[in-house]
Amino acid sequence: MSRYTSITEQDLEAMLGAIGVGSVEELFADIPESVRLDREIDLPPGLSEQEVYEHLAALAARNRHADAEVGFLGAGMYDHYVPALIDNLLSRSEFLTPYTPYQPEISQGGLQVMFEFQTAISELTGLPVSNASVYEGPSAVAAAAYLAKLETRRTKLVASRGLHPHSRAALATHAVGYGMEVEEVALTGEGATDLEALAAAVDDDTAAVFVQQPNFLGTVEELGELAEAGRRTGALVVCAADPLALGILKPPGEQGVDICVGEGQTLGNRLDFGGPSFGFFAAAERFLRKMPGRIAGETRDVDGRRGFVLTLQTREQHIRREKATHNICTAQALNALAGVVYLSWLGKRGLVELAELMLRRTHYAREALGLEAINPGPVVREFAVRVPDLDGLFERARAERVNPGYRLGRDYPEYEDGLLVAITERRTRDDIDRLARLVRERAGVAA
Amino acid sequence: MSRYTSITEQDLEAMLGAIGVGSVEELFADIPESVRLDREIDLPPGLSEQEVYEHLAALAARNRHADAEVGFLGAGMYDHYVPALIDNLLSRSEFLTPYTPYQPEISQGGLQVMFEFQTAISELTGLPVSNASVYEGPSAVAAAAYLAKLETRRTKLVASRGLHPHSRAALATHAVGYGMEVEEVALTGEGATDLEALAAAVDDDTAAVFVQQPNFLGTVEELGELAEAGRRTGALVVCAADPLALGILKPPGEQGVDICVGEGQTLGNRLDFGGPSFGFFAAAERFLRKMPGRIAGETRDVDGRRGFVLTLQTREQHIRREKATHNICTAQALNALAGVVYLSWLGKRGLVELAELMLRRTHYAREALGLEAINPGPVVREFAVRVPDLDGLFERARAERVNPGYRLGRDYPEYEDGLLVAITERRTRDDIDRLARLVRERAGVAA
Amino acid sequence: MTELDPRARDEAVTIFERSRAGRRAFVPPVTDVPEVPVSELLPASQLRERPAELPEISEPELVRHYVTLSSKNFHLDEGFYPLGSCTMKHNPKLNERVAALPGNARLHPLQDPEYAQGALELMWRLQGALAEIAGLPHVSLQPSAGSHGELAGLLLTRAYHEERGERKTKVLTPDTAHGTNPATVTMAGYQVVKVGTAPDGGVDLDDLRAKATDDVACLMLTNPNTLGLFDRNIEEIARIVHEAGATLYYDGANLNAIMGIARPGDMGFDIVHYNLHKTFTQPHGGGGPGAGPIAVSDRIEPFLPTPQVLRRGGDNGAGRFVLDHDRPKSIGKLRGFQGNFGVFVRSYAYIRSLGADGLKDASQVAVLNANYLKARLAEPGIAEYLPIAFDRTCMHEFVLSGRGAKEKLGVRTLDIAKRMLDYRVHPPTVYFPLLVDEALMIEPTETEPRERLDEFADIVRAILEEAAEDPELVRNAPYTTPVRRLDEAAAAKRPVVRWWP
Amino acid sequence: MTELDPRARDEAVTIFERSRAGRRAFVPPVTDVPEVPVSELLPASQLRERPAELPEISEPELVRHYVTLSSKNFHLDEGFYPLGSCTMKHNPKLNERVAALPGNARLHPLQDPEYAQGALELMWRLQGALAEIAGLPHVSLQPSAGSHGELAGLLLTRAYHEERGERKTKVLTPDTAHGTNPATVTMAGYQVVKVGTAPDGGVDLDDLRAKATDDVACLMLTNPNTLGLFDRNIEEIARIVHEAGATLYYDGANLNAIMGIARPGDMGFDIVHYNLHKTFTQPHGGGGPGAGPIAVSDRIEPFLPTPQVLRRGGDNGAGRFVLDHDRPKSIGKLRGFQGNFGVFVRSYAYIRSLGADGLKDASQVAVLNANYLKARLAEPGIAEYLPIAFDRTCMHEFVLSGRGAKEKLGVRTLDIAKRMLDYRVHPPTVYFPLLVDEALMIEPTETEPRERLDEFADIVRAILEEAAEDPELVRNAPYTTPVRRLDEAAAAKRPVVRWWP
Ligand SMILES: Cc1ncc(COP(=O)(O)O)c(C=O)c1O
Ligand SMILES: Cc1ncc(COP(=O)(O)O)c(C=O)c1O
Repeated sequence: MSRYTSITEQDLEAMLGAIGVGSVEELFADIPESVRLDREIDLPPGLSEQEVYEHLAALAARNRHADAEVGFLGAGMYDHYVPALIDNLLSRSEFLTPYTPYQPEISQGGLQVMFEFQTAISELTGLPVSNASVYEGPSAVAAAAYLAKLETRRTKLVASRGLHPHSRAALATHAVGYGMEVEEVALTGEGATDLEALAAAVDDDTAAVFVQQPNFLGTVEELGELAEAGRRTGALVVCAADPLALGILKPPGEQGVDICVGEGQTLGNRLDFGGPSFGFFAAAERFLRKMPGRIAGETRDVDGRRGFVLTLQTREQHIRREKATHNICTAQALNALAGVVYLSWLGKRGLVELAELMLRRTHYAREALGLEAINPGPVVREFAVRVPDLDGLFERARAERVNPGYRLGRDYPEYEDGLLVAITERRTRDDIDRLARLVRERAGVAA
Repeated sequence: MSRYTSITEQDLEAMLGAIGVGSVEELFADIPESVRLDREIDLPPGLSEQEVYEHLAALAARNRHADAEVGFLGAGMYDHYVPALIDNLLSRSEFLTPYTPYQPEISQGGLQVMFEFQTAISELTGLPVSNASVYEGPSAVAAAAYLAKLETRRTKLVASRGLHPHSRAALATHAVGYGMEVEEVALTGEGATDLEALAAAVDDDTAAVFVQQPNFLGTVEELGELAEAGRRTGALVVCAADPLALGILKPPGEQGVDICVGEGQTLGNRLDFGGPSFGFFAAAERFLRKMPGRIAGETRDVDGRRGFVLTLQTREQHIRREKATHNICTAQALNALAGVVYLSWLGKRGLVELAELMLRRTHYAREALGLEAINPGPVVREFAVRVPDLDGLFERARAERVNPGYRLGRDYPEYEDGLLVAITERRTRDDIDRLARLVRERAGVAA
Repeated sequence: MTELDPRARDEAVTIFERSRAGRRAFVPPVTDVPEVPVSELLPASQLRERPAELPEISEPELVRHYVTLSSKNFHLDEGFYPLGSCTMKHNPKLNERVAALPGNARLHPLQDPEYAQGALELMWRLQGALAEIAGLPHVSLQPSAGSHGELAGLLLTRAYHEERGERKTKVLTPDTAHGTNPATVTMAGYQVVKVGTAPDGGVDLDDLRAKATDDVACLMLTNPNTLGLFDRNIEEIARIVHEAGATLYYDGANLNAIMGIARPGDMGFDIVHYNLHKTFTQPHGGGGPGAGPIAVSDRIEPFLPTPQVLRRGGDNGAGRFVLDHDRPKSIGKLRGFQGNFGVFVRSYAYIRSLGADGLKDASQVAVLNANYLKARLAEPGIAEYLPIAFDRTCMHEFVLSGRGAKEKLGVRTLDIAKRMLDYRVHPPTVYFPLLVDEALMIEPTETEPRERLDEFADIVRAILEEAAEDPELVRNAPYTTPVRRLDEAAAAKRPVVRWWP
Repeated sequence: MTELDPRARDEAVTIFERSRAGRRAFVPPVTDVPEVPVSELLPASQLRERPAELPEISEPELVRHYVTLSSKNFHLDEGFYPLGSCTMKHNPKLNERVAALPGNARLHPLQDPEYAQGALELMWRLQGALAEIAGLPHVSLQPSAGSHGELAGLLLTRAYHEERGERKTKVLTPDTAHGTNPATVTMAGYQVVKVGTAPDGGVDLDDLRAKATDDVACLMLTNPNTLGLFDRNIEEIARIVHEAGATLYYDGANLNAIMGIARPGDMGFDIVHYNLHKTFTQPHGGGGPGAGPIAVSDRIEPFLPTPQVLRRGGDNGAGRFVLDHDRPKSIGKLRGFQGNFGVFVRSYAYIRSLGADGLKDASQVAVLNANYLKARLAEPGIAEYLPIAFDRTCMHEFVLSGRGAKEKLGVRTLDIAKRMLDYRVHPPTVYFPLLVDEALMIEPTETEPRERLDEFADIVRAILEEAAEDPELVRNAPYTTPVRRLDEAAAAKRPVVRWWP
């Protein structure tokens, strides 16, 4: 018997008797002999808790994590401080272990959290309706494309090259299924979406236009202008946004954006080598009945008491099946909980203070590095520079446990020497000055 | 306003109004000017959560903890694996944050845990009554002396030199208050309590005799014989025991011991640089009304339902004041919870399996080291050896992050070259072989 | 009652309504760089005019708000949760501990693989274990949940056919299929064709033969199916599907029945998804996160998403683990980064905890528990009202019909479910699968002791007795929950989906 | 009610009663050494004959048992907890995080100080902060709780007098003193002499003068005292005590009122204990752990327990931290190792979080909250029944008398407290201090928002109204708790203190 099961010899005998069979094997009689596995699966035997722990601790020790270096790596996920109360709340069985709240009477905790989450996302994005989470950032972008398809019946998607490379990749992957095509819009020499090119790309068959705020290089886009150009022919305008940056940036919903999606990791979620985090999905009122995923709604019980339920379920796969607005079922409820707790922790003023701290440090850092900026305009938390000896910088930096950032080369051949540098509240001025020193210390040359 | 308080400007105004004063300062008018502090206290200003975390993480990083070395250090606290479910349960606000359960109707969780804890301790010690915890091991020994004083009105305490040095020290410290004196009984050449010396030390004024099982050197004592000698003149026999070792050792309660106390760290508690852990205190039935500390008892509510309360409170300081059987108030409830959860996790068979694993590895280790044993007789989890080049061994071992154990010299000048080596389920045969290699590799001599 | 319980009528209050201007739980770190005015750093056009209306609350009250909310949830660590198709098995606390190790939890997804060897090795080992369990050699861990895995599966199917120059437009799904199956078909650009169910609960082979035309790309199946029955004709089904040139897709939601006993790959499935949040103990979190890795056969492998985790170099510990982005035939990325790594850690810890023998034992006990509970619920006093839908040995779950209770007692499955809430057990999945009238789909899982199963049977009996005596009692349940039955129609009619100031 | 709530009469079941032979949550690691029979390794005389009857249970059910038990506790993260003298302030989650860092939680107490510099530095810094807060220069962190600190204080007093060749036999405690004070006096070998309370709630100076004879070793005082009142005559008290050659001991349970405002050392106290589990946010844990460090003046310093944490070497970061065992005049050790280090970590984190300004603010708000709640409870409709015991500006707490309610409404303080349970707030400390008839001792703490105070006042009013209308309702409360009033007399008469098979 394993430590997770409870059937004793006595139990077994009594249970087989009640079932009316002589052995557990008989219960599997329906499985044809020919497809039965005639051997043990080839995996090591089970281990004690202590041994599993030690094995996994040894593996984890071979990763250089964000506390083990001074990292300027961002590019979609960021090293933010997650307050201790989030760990505590998320470890509570009451939040950690229930299924999706199909029985609202015994799930008011989870449902109210969803409702609060939707409220917070709506506040950040400036759009009145939000769902309770989708998987993560790039697949949220792909989900927006599907809504655009359902809404417009058109087949073309126009995406700024400022959209995260993973979002563009996910869009392309999904578009094949949707029967759509993606056209990319280049960036200007200043690292912003080329407004004219975008206007030119949008045509009558364009279902949606995708931009990102700030864009992948960190540039604060002129969102209003892009949205105006985007929706000229009736396409939906989709903005992928960093929710923390929205603390000080004008909400997409106030600038003609129809759908705002994004990656929620920055809101109280761990780095976790890329997941799980959550994606958010907010939209204008008219899309409410075409939204993907769970939505919590407020209502009353038979005694007139306020309560929350999963609502508009006729959009969803379990009711609508092949006519559903999306196939998503399990989403990211626990991660979204972290998100709304984090936002409540920051609070109205704290979000602004945090974003302003990042903003100032980011501009300070760009100056301190003294390198040619790929995007010299306004940035909030990240910026791109050209580094003459990128390999050398990495070598020097790695030796003293500094991670200079993300190399743009793989995703942007045009920025082969490009480095994307991210700043969070965890990167102090001292950290930044240290990176600047490393930049100045060309290989073999004393600073 | 700090992040832990909630009084806004508006609140303040309204509250001062309701109180009828003009300022907060007025509320302190009763404090004479002459004893008011006329400056700020000299402490740094408050820090953000992130900054506090970083500061404490930097401090913690300067400690070499049990996962950062292969340690054979025991001598009272041991590096056992604590299962993850204990962390999870102890982090629950429901267990972590309540006060002592003075209102039983809303404290049944904590009270039932105490009752279960008492049951488990009673099972281990073979004594029918246990309290709900005392501070820790050595002060539990001192508490037993106080009970002996109340019971016998005698003034002499006889303590084996096999009792933990900290227990002997605490006994001496407390004895001054009790108006008692401590006489020490030597160990034999084999590291066990000298039975004859003990018998000789016990006289008509002896209130209690203290032995430890296994003793500080790890020796399994002949407890029955010691108890018999100890109680000859009516003294109480007190045994300090390692509760894990009691998994396979004959219970003190079956060998004429009146009171069994001990350090509970080994039962699911962290090392924590020495605390908090818990002490346990179990005794024969006749001492029930003289026990120190909280005791949970079973009863019924007005509807006839089973429930638990703090019982026999007339022993305690809050009722009995200067006539109380002890002054203890806040004890170690959360640590005792870890203890009973740990014992339930191990279970009836698991405790035996774990103790047997330690037993076998301990004997294996003593042989593998190939050194002269100070206590060559039976041991369970720890043993003492003489190391010809103790300094050299420490130097070699430290360099490869091995901690060979506890040096006996400070507490036992007679074992100046003595090393106390502890084995737990976390020290594998490989670890032991490694220590043996280090022992063989005399400084400068290749193995 | 209200008199005795003065808090019984307390209303829910959102965190936003608890806000009071000026309070805070967060204090920012010191600003150590010049305090340049924001207006100098950001263009006026992109400056937020009013701060977002987030709550202002101190830490103590923030904690209380969410702790108190949490206690309104029923959860797995509280009691029995036989929610069919969801595999609500115990979530070991060990898994949370290892997932939280800084080397895992604080590892950036774009860390140079050279400095993430532990993480990549864990993924590689998990891939290997999953491949062995399903009997299909190639695994991608990337999909975020089961339905994401389904989508991946159909995109792979499309890529496979396209490479062969075949154009297929339809996907077959049984009428017992889970809703995500048909929903995915549409999203993947195919047309759904339903296949019927035979009297024994398996796929109707004649119907399948008729519909397996050569414009069919795939048959999506779960086996055991959503009735909890193993399809005895699985080999024949595979033959038919493959003859039509279609792929056979395995919805792994029910894999918990057959680990170490039979393998989808050996049955002829081409593509499998796993629900790590079901079979492999990732906690459900109230609706995620999960992970839906997929395993495929050799012919599908070239199309797997990027990146793939590979080992380069010798077996003898000298190997290095790499992320392979260079996959020319790949369908590309389904999402960002490498998937839900935190979930992988938990599931890998679970697989290593159980091992080969433990996994098989888990499936055996899951099936034993289900059949035992089925037997208990087939006793007189219950079976008249809640007959088993398909009376065969079940696998890890089974489906009852509430038809009898509806007709004889005037209480519907929904009422019975709601009354269970008062007994502090979670109701089964209800009204699914669709082809069973008033369905109750019951999956006890292997981690329940016999006492819990007996207790559940007793509860069902007690509720039916209550219904016989006083159907209104059951029809108006629950009574003891934080709220009672909620008006879902009103919620959908005039949706209130956020709080407004 | 029972009909609607079928679980209402469920009985408590202990973990032992859940045991079933053969189940297990623990699996041992592999035995990698020879499996020598136990009988060859241990003497027959010391071999256990039967295994201890510990529960046999699987992990899932073990978790459920304790999670379910936990939910029967009222706790600080659930609601208002104005338990007088206990300082139930918010317990920051940050403190738990830093205490759990492996460098703290997994550090062996006998680790060579060279490899424990971080821990020793933390202790040293905490000592410094506590010294500054109390205004006394020397700190020992060793005592395990307040009462342990008291004992240390009296043993220090004895050592001090003995060294001077003075024999003292008595210790004075006010009649308002907490029970641990007199209990400690006896344990420390002194005789208790009670000092009366003046009409203003402070120490009766005449009585003190009369009793401060030269066989008095010490006066133990808390200031503000247990009535929540600051003793305005503290300087005179100190003078009288010191003139008698006695020490003045400060019971620090009420330190939360005066941090950064006034310091015991400056008032003339010689020895102070702190309750880190009150003032400095160590969670109470349902009855511990705590820690009761002490601070002393120069003349007491030589006698402090061993070991002391000292810094050797320069201020400029070059210093090393050591454990000093070499203290010839020391009273010795009070307990094992260095004290409750895990508690020190939490309290140090708290002190650094608040800083000088924050600590002062905490005390100010604690006093503000108390006076505000006192004012709210002095309103008509309440004050007639629950008059304030000593009508002065209070400090961080205050004491009401339930005399009015008993006489006019026929409900006792106990009844009011029990009815509060139905309102989901924790009752105040009741029947203490002893000199107030039917006392209710109320300490809101600084971490409560005004709404909670108002709500509590409303609850008190509502209960008094209920009592006026139907005293039986209040006398039979509570109704909504996991159990109702328990028979404590029966429990004490025929004690059942463990479960028997
Ligand atoms: C049979 C079946 N298929 C697919 C799914 C979808 O899985 P997921 O929720 O992980 O997307 C479920 C989930 O309930 C299921 O039960
Ligand atoms: C005034 C007073 N003194 C002393 C104590 C004893 O402190 P501890 O419980 O830490 O031993 C208390 C605890 O309630 C108290 O309130």
